[in-house]
Amino acid sequence: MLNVQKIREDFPILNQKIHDKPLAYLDNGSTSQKPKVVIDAITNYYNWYNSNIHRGIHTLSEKATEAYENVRKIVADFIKAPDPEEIIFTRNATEAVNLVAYAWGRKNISTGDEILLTEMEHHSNLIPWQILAKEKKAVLRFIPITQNFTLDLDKIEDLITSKTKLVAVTQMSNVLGTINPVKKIAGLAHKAKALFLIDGAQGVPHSGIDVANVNCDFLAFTAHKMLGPTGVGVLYGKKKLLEEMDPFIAGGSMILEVWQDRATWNKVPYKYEAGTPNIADVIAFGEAIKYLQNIGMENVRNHEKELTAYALKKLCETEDLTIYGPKNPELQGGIISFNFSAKGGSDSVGIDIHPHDVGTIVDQEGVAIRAGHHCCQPLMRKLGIPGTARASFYIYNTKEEIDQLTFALGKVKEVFARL
Amino acid sequence: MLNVQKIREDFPILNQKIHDKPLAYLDNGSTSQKPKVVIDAITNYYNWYNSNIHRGIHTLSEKATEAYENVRKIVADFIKAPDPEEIIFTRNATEAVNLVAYAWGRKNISTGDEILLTEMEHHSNLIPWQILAKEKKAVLRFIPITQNFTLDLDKIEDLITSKTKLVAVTQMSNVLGTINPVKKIAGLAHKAKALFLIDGAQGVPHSGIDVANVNCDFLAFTAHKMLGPTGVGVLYGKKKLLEEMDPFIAGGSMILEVWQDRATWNKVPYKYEAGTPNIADVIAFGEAIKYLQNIGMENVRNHEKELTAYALKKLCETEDLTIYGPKNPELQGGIISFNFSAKGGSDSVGIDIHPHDVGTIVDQEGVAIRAGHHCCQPLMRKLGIPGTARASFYIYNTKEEIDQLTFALGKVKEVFARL
Amino acid sequence: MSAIEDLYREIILDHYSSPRNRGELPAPALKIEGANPLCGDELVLYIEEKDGQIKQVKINTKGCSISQASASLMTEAIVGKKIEEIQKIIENFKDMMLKDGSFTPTVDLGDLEVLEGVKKYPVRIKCALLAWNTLIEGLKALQNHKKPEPVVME
Amino acid sequence: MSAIEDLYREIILDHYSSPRNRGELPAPALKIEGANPLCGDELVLYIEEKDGQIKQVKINTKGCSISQASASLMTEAIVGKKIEEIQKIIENFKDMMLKDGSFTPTVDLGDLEVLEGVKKYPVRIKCALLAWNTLIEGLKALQNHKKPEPVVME
Ligand SMILES: Cc1ncc(COP(=O)(O)O)c(C=O)c1O
Ligand SMILES: Cc1ncc(COP(=O)(O)O)c(C=O)c1O
Repeated sequence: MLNVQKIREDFPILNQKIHDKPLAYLDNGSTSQKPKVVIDAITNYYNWYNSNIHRGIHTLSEKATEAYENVRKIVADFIKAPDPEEIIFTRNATEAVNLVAYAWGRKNISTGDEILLTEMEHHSNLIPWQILAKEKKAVLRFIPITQNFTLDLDKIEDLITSKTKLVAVTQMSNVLGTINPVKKIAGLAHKAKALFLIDGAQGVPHSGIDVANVNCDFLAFTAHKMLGPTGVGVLYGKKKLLEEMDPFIAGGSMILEVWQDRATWNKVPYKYEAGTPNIADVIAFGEAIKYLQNIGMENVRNHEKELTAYALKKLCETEDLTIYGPKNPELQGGIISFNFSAKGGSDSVGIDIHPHDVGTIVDQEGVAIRAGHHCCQPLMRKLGIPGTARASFYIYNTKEEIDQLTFALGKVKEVFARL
Repeated sequence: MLNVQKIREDFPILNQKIHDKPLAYLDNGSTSQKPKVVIDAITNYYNWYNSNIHRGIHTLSEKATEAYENVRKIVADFIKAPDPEEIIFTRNATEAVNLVAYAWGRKNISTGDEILLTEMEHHSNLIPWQILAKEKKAVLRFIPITQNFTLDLDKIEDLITSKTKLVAVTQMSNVLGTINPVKKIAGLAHKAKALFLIDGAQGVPHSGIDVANVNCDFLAFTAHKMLGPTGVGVLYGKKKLLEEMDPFIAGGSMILEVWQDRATWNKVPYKYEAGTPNIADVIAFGEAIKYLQNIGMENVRNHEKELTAYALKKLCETEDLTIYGPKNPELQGGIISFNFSAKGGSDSVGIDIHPHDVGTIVDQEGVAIRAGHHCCQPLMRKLGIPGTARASFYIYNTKEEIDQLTFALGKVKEVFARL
Repeated sequence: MSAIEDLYREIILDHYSSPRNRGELPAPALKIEGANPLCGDELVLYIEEKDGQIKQVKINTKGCSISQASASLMTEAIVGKKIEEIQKIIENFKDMMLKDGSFTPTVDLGDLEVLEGVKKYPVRIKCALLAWNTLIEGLKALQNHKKPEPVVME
Repeated sequence: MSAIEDLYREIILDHYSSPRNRGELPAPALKIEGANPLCGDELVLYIEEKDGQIKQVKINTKGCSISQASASLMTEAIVGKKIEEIQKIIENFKDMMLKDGSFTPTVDLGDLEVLEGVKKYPVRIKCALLAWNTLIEGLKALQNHKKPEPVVME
């Protein structure tokens, strides 16, 4: 198991008070905190070898280029990508999905084609496909969720047809915590000759992934949710696909030869990395991955399972609380969404205490959770609620912090009990 | 004048040896170094209030949101934009230009329309327009350069016609150092009812800009060339234009209401900032601008004028050296491109010592310059050379460093004198 | 009083649990929608005006306690009042919610003053403002004799 | 010897200033182009083969001293040799330039060994490799009796 106390020493931010209470940071689904090694990597870069890459032939530039390119190898190793050149650095997961929607989608999707998503997709894995579908007169379909908040696998086979060109599914729901059977869906997609994209923004940080084994065609994820800095995302794509696609963002570094009226493209991955990349943060992201590898992704997952089991038990004991999710640590990551009801509240929103009220009150108790639609408005509509309160865990969280959450939820009830 | 010695204390990286020689960092055209306040802003963010923005209602999220949004005001103030909501954060200048090419261009450019560029544009302000022109069957035209390496203003009036929909010009050439009369060109563009975009990647860091006075419609620039971190660019656009344009990258945060099949867009600037932005680096960029404002952009420009005058004198004294640029500190920023010839070399490339050989040898003397085509291949083709060696200055550079450069150039001659 | 009690005053909770003037009005009363999509708050406001006076107000709201209570308190504050008076109340209310520093009203805001506690929670201010921004647009529409556009806050 | 003199050995400068086997060969000799567009290095290589032996080689190059010297040295190293021998030279040369650690050739590389100094300048290695990568593709084209594609290095 993890030595959480030791891990916490690496995260200076956790050791602070919010409204005079110790901070319980349970908003890891939004973004994770960063260990010292990651922050130091940034400082170290700027203090010793900051320079533009791929361009200079002086010493600093060589060092920076080597460090930056080395992270491609680290990332490839982490997700078991066969070739570091299959790793493209973007700003975030959102841009990675957009890259596919523009560079692959504009070329390969046409009238009547279908793109299959799920009812639990984050806006970042939905809106790019809406825009593409609208432009190309293609159709979006959605794998529904069951009563149990898991994907309705029985429906998938009917929904994937010969018209389906792409299946794009989140590895783990950022609202429900549900972990989806991506390998199985990959098989179904490929049987229908559709490509398979995984939104790994939540899944990769908490369970890792083996893209070779899952056999996905694209994987999008984001550094800031996995101990890395803001401003770095990753698109993994199979080499052959990346080679066939058109460029997306164009400019310096992504070209080979340029004339006034035309240009030829650099090889993958440079073809997709126009302009000066986020060098410092990519380098720091390498440290984040090494930190996770040192801990071991299995240990990360096990720690979160334990926290999730504990939190589910505690929250189920709390009166008047509805949990949206499988309520089973085997089927869900460290994310728990819930709504809170209390006697006498207005029921016009389908719940009794609005998640924003919950969020504001628990913050007064030092507990950081997120409240709202979590960029999943269609899912909220399906569930008939305006939003949820969401607690989400990572390697540095403790059972005591979950106790602090349930204590704070008691305060919420107290406030509204005055009704 | 600047107190350069004091400024240098703020840049720890400058105080190091390269190949046992003191580093003379003269590659500021590629990227600038960062003062301690900028690096500290990043560390401080991650150590105290790292959190996702616009989404949480807990304390850390509020702090992060406020700090991030405050930089919009700082940037607006710096470039004299009337409204902070006209400031969009991108990854770099390249992405900012692409944003316009996609979101404005796809909607407003059609068959036969013309886009007017210059012969000295960086690939980042060329390739996006090539791709757009190809897609829309539009035509690119180019303002030529004179013998004096300045824009041939006499030709502009013929080149701007009723077909011209956009004029896109660099504020300062990253090869020649030439400072272009953007205000004048803005007037000519607007007279023809064309929009005017400025690539301020080089100009803004060294002379600042007043967008209200210049009256440009769009301005793209990049933080890493102006003391800021990598991973942040800016697109300024006039509010009305930004409101009319379609979104570019789509996903979380840029929406208002989302259904499975459609969505409505958030207001400007959020409409163009999908997904988690580069929060830490945007905040640090605010410190970079404040640092520049403290110095005063006029002082920055004057210091560079002095260095440029000195360097031009020294380089002109150096035998066999060709300088590509106005050779006049009033007309050029702190960028000097040159090629070096020596007896006996092969003349098959039109020059005698290849810039890469120059770069490698001066690096051994601790001098960091850039050698190559500087992402301006069409300009190189026009000049009939494969590339140049380029020295470029910033606030922390000294005349001694220029002496170090000329000394190192002596070494280049020595090496090749053995021919 | 703890900060949180200052926000969730009893009067706010009371308006949240028993909202006043809930319901609809038939045409020709003005009907206008407002939404805060990022929060999920929504409302429909009905105003019946005669001779520059607001005769009746009804509102249907969905959302957090602050947005609902603010809407309910607003209906009480404006019903029966002349539009000029209402404009002053709106002005004062917005100043109270948005201006830095301490605030002295130029009209009697009555129970509305309990909403000042929201000021300490910047992200919640727009919850309190939704009904008011909708009202502002509604009054404009009345003045211009136009069909009002829905109000969408970011 | 200083590091820079180790890179710019006299023999390299000599081949740079007086490139060997410069020129063209008429058809049916094989013609293949190579480029390193990011550096601006370009070359055209001509090979005349008969019975598995390289009879003549000519090359026209543009670029830095390292790329030009490497091309010139290469022509000297392969002219008159059997293709199998050349394959061994290529293998050894690439090992010398790309493998970490110290290197012991399995064939006599002759003057080519002066290019080992480039190894300390990672960004310059591709300058030294351009001619060789072009040669590799040229030999493949000869073997497969195909028209060769230009070689473009990144
Ligand atoms: C004139 C000019 N435009 C655009 C750019 C592109 O900037 P970035 O690489 O930050 O996108 C640069 C710098 O490389 C430049 O010098
Ligand atoms: C499932 C999922 N997909 C995509 C994203 C988008 O990630 P980013 O904001 O880093 O682009 C998120 C996080 O917000 C997410 O939870």
